[in-house]
Amino acid sequence: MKLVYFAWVREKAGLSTEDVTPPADVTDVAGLIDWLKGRGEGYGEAFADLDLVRVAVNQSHVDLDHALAASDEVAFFPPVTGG
Amino acid sequence: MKLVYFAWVREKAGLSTEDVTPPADVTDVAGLIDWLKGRGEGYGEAFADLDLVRVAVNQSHVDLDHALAASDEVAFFPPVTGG
Amino acid sequence: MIRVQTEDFDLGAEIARMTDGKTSIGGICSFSGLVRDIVGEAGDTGVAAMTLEHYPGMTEKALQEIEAEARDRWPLDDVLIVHRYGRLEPGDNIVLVIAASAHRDAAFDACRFLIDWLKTKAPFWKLEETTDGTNWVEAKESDDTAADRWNKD
Amino acid sequence: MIRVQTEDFDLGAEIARMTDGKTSIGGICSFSGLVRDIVGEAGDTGVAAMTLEHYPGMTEKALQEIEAEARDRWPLDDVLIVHRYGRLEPGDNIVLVIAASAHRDAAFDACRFLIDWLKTKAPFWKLEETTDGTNWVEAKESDDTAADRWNKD
Repeated sequence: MKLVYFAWVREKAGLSTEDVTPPADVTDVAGLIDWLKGRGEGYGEAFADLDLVRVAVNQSHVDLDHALAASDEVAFFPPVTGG
Repeated sequence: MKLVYFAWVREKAGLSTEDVTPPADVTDVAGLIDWLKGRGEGYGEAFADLDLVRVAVNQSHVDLDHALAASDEVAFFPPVTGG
Repeated sequence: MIRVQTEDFDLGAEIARMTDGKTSIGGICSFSGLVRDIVGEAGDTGVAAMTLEHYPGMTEKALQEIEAEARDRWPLDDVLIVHRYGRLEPGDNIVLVIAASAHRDAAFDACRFLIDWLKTKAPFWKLEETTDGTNWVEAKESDDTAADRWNKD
Repeated sequence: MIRVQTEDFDLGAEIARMTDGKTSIGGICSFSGLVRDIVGEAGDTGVAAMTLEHYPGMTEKALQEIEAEARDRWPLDDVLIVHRYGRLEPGDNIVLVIAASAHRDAAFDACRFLIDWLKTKAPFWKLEETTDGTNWVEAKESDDTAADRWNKD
């Protein structure tokens, strides 16, 4: 599973992209975030307030209960501010 | 009093501008139109349906009951269609 | 600023002039109106050209009043209205309105207000040339409705 | 058409390209967003520059979806969305949206829809440089409200 991070979520997580293989009990976005938070302090800070984090799977916006597959590209970022 | 005509009002009246001295009992726009209609067939056609004629006095839109002075510039034209 | 002219206008150049050296503008909304060839629409015979007549003097006055009203209603950095007159062919520019503001909503609302009011208040008349001859374009009720939205109670 | 690029854009040239040889367009509405120096506003310290980060791949997908939705909702002759990324300074262009239609209302509504949806759906993030350092611009509730206006029931 490919993870990508943008803006301050990237800065707090401390990296912009990584390939991970979460355990089998990680089945949705919320589960993935829980698992990531256990991997280090940076993730804890990035995901401290989930109201401020947006998620895209395979480049489409999704909610926290979105189911995941091993081949997914999952992106975490703050609410967008373009335009 | 200077009168100016535009678009099909001009074509029906048969002239684009004229200087007139209406009789003293012509005190407002409606009175001026009545007097003009008595002056010739073209005016009769131009002013046949007053719902289709707009009036400006000294280059501002006015209603038919607008009072007139001898030095006024009075314009007659159809509803505008610019833009 | 307002201009009434026979010459074409250059939207890019107008906006470049408007923004040159300025850092207070956050959004610019523009609207250009063009001569449309309506051939093929039900009941239409195609427009070969149109001639715009206007009322010199009153036109400038009316456009200046519309600009002043927009500046009064919205916080605008700049306003431009350019209206052409004379003979124009399909695809030619007729009118350009631009509103620049710190804020996007003000730019959009002011731009739409400018064109809506212009369409019912500025003394221009369109004479269409079709294959059947010439005819004066009739005013549209939808233009009155659009302008009325901006009337204050 | 959509484009994501570091280079500046030329609004006049884009509209000229859009209208070239066409006689079906009656109105073109454009909106450009610029980097605004907010120095002098209460609590602000002035923006020296900003850097736009985006999500390559998803950005193009999101902008294409927004264009498709606009074409679905309004009868449009053409649509253009251009968004820049990288480092920009006050007065620089950020974004351009254009909608061309036979009808003025469609051009205006579609143009505003394009920018409103882009602001809440396209993956761009602004990092501001001020005299106090850098900070990520926070999303505005007013942008959500503006985008929500276009949601269908």
